[in-house]
Amino acid sequence: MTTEESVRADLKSRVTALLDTHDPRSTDRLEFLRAQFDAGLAWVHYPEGLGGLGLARSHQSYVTELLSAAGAPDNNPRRIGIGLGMAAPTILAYGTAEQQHRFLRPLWTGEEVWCQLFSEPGAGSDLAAVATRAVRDGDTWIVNGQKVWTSQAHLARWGILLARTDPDVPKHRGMSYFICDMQDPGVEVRPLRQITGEAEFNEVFLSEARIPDTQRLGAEGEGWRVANATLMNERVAIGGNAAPRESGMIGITAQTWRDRPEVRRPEYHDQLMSLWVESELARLSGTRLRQKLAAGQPGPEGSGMKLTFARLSQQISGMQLQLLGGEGLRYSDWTMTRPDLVDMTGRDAGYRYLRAKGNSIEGGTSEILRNIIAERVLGLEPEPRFDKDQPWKDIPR
Amino acid sequence: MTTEESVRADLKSRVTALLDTHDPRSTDRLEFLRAQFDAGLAWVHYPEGLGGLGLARSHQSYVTELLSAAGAPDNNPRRIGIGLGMAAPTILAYGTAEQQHRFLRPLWTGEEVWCQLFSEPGAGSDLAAVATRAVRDGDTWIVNGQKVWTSQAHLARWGILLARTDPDVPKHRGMSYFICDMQDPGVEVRPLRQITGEAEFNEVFLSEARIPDTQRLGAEGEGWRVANATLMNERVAIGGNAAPRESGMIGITAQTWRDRPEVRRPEYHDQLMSLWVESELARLSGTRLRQKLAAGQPGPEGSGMKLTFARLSQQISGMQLQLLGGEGLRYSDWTMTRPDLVDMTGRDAGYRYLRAKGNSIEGGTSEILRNIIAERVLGLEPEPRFDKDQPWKDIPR
Amino acid sequence: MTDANLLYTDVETALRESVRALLSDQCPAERVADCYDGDSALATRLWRPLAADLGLAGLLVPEERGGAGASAREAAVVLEELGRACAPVPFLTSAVIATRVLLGTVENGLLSQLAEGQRTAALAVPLATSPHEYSPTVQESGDGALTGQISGVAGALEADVLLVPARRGGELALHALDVDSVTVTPVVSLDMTRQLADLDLNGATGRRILNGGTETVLSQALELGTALLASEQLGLAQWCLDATVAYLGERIQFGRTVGGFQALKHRLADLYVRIEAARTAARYAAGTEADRDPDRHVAALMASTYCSETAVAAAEECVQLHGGIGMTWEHPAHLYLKRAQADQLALGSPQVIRRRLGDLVDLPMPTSS
Amino acid sequence: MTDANLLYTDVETALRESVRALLSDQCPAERVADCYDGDSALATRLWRPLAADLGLAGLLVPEERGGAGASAREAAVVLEELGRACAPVPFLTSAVIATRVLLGTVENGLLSQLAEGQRTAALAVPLATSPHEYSPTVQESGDGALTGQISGVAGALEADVLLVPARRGGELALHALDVDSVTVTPVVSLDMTRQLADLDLNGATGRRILNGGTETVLSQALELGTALLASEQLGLAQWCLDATVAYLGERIQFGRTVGGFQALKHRLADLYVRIEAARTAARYAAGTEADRDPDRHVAALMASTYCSETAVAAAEECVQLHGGIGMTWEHPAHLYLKRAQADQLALGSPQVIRRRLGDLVDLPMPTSS
Repeated sequence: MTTEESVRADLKSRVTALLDTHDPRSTDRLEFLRAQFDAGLAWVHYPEGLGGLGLARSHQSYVTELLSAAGAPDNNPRRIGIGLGMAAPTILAYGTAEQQHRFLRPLWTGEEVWCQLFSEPGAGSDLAAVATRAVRDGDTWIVNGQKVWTSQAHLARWGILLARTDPDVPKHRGMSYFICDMQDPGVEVRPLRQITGEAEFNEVFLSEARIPDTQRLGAEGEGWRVANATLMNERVAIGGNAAPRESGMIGITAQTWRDRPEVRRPEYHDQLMSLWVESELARLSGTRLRQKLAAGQPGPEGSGMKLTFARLSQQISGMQLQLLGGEGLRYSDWTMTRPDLVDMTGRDAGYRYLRAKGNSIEGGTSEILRNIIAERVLGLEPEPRFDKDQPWKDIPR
Repeated sequence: MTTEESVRADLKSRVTALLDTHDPRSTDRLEFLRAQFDAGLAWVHYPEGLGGLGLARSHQSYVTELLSAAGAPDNNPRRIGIGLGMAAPTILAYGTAEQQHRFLRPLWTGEEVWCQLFSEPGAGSDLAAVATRAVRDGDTWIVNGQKVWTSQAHLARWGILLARTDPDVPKHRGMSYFICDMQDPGVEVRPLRQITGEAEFNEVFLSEARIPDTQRLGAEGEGWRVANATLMNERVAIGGNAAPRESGMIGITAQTWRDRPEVRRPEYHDQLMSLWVESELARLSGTRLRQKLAAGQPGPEGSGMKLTFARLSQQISGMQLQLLGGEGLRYSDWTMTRPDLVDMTGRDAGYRYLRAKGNSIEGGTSEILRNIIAERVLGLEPEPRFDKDQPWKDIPR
Repeated sequence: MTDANLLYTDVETALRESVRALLSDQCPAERVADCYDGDSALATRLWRPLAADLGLAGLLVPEERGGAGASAREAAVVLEELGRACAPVPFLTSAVIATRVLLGTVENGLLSQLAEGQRTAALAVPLATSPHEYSPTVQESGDGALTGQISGVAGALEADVLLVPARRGGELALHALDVDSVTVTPVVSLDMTRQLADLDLNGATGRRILNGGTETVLSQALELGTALLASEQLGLAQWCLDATVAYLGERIQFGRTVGGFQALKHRLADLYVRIEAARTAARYAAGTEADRDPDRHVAALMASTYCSETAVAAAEECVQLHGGIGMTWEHPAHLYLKRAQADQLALGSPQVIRRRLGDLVDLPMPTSS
Repeated sequence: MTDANLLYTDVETALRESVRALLSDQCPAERVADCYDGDSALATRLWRPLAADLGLAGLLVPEERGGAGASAREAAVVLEELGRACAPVPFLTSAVIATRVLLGTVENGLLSQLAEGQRTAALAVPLATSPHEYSPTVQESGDGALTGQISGVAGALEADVLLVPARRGGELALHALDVDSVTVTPVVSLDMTRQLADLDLNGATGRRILNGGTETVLSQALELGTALLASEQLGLAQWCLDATVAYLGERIQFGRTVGGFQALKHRLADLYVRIEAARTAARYAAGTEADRDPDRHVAALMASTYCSETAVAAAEECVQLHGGIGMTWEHPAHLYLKRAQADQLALGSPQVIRRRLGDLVDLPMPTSS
């Protein structure tokens, strides 16, 4: 038996044991998820005792397959994406043992939703410009400031927070990273309505919010390094899934073309096909990226894929409006709602067009991504920096 | 009689007097041109004694009209464009009386062709980086260096030359401006073959070339200011003439579409029409610019028009190749020739495609023009400059 | 065909200033955004001072028919300002298109009421109709009753009178109907500053105001709408550029004003160049229309296609270069993006217009291959 | 349809290295430029070591028919390197297209001569022919004599044998002709590194090597050419990006390296992203072809349209961002621009290819409207 086979055999027996003691048909969802975590079958690449077995990440898909075949519940990963994708790996990398044991289990089961408190009105692309201040008061930090673009803040139990703890040193060196209790009376969450009419995000106002020092992640002043680890995980998460041809935006437009001969005009055809080809190549580039990762050749393609995704989703949704003509002048609903998740393909063409405008801003603007590619991939000279060595308090803003 | 009318009456009588004494049918071409110059009818906005009458520039067209109707020769203005457009106004603005009297008349009649010795291999967009050195030796300057992109150098009697006379001061302050004798033994002109196969331009090598100090234009160290006056005149010259609809590149492509039904494919139509509209708007924008100038509202549109012209000539010539398909794979002639003038529309599609690539480089790259628009028109922050206050000799290059 | 004055006359500049002064006072962006939440108070409040006090409603009506006797040039300048303010008023629909329709009839009474701003009208065709592709959906029965639906009509919600083209046998005629005789259903629109409505005519009757030549009058009115909508798009694009340049000149990231980053500077320079070409297009369309120049048909289509795409590009750059704040409801950028996109779909998409232009200038789309 | 390996295998990488080593040694850009002045010595000198010594001529021929039995994947890697060096050799025309034609026949003798690099062949169709739009121009008379002209054929000047499709009545057959029996007139070509020739057949006779199914064999061979030309275009684009990045990293203006100016950085970043997508396209086309995957037809067209436009864009940026030096004969950029533009016209323009792709994926161009 190869190592691979023996690992699989072992995993299979663990899954069987879990299912034997917790029949999915009769077990409460949360109880099942907790048991799965405790059996090390939540994320097998995490350490034992923290929901994993210390195996390679790639083995998880086998476990998920087996559980799914047995009708086991899942932890609704899209709903708790920030916790899974950003908070958890950061806690694993920088958290104390106490922090790991306290936070990871309810994070994974979805009992506790997480949000991310990084961006500020004055710190967007320049995230290291965060001005939210945390001042030490004995064993507690007193936090004042404003965060923005916080999805799920209104549902969240905890937030990962980047705050300035030392304004007298250069900006990258004076930040620390905290776990913020979203139920603290100093934390106020307000919906942030956006261009589509809905409020997918929030603003979070911190007024004398209190955070015990035991909820600091990483050393004082090391916040930038910890935050970068978080963001690295965010980027890895993008484009991770294989999808069939004509998934997403292009599929909608292609189907419109097929189903509705009256919208077909020769003057649209070449553009339709260009976008079709680019969409298909973007999809296949995802496959190529996964093949590279599997072959142990991690590459810088992630930034490029996000750039392309944003551009295509904007161009295709724009073209769809053109195709629809008068129908494109109608909108589904401007009422301010607070959706838990974005549904890019479920609503009308106008909604997709508007929402897609955010794709080149959220999670790193296209401009910042081009800088990254130019500097880190192509090795071109970095932007001149005037703020790097100045104390933060002296930088113009 | 209004002033305008009396000016016209006066001009008419001067033209009549010139024609009476120099019948174009029987007068030698050069003799006629010299007489026209001496009559102040060469460029009426120049001072009396220097080929003009000190009138407004706008009156010249009336003179030209009258002379042209009488069958008078012209001075082949395209052939001596650098002299007329760049050297002459600079000599007028910065030259001594002796220089003006020595150079302007043969310049205008075309007896002496001029070329421009500004660009260098290391000083393209950054023209103020010229490294050609001029060292004073008594009443003479000894010049060493290399110039490039010099059209008509092989025909020219004189060149306007920008050279560094003081390397110890910041770069913009250490240059001087000279009139260089192209027949000096230290001046070597070599054809510079370009992408089209022909050598429209030259390289000029200066090796111990000697220039008397009497041929300096403007004060020592003032070369940058003088050169800017020269370049300003170059920019004004661009886009000065009204042309009918479908002039230039788009006319060729439109005619191909009309004349040759076999090249028409629906997938090309929208692009053809977009380029047609843009070409027509570029043409009308020239009209608008002329209307603004006539109304005394000089604007910054010149840079924008050159940007647009370059882009359109490149896009249209590229589209033409697509339309022609297999025919576009053929080229007229790769033999190295030395044309006196560029003929953008006379040769084959491949030639136009290749030659048009230079339109976004020569006379200010499109990148530099965008900088100019962003900074001078939109008022956005200038590029950070690291070389401005350093002595030229200490700047990296 | 190039004699048209492509600049702004002093009269036009004075008109612009008075419109801009009124709008900057009475049409703040926060109130415009209320249109999206069903509050149309602003639209109602704005129209009277514009239409009657400034006399914009009668701009295109000759003096002998009760108007100001101005030309398309002045109307274009007004539309630049309305675009700049994203103002929710029925100037284009009533004072341009419906007025132009009535000028093709002998309806002097209604025309002068429109010109004075007493009443407001709308041509009952879908906003997306391109001037050369209109096909009527209302039938007139023997007794003059009109039946049919017209979807996505702009200006109908603000109108007192609807001008309805209806077919009877092979003939197209035009009817003026009181808006109350028609079922008008508001549409949740992509651009709520020019909200659409669906019309249902269920045996309504009005007055027949035009018989022969209705097609010609309609296509002239829609072409005029196309030509002048370009100026609205120009004004909109200019606002987007100005707002973006101003914001980037203030916004600091990485210790520098963001407007100093060269990649953004170059994009804004390109946008500036594009907007200047759009200005040429819009002025040429207005000027040739005012002069009844035979090139006005080409001019209208050029302006339509070019200004449509320029306005969308400007609004998209405006949102993108504002970053996150440009995606929010509280910043006005979204109003302009929605208006630009809706304007682009109005009166024919750029591609549809370019195809038509090809026919006009003897560069036809091949009919088959 | 997504099982194709989109990476480079170790074998492919080793092959690339040996081809690159040979080309960097024997194919310097200055010599390539000599092609434009009528000096084809380089082409002749290069082909033997590539074809015979490295065995590239037989790459696509199965071992049992005298070749190396490799697949389209390896041929694609070779083409990347040939594109990168702008090498003037008949690999695409002889070792890919003509070879693929012969693989559809029982011509083992000629095939193995080709595979060994002893002889070189060319399919006598215009280079601009797209795989689905071929129409023959040569007629076969009753006595087997061939008459007609074929213009703009690539590879004919280097060929010993011409494969000529000819019509006889309603049937298309393929003939192998000794090149000496045909009048071959060199064409001054936009891309002299793949110089064209016009062929005139005036009663020439050869051997008929295929009767039924000629259309199918031709379209398969041209489709393979399309699929693999994409890799040449990829290699060409990559050279352009690399050369530009290197130059801008050294070139100093305004006291800074030009590559530090953000507007240029962003353009190069976009170009990089585009080239990576082109790599996906080229690898997918080669991989599906190698696997006989039913998606190979779609893959070939996608790669063709995308890599064509990417190569032209890369060559254009290369010239522009080199500034003046990029416009000179002494810098190699012009070789790549001409090759990229000619490659784009070869085997169908991007628009023609996209239209065909629409048919394949059920997104048809409307036939009339």
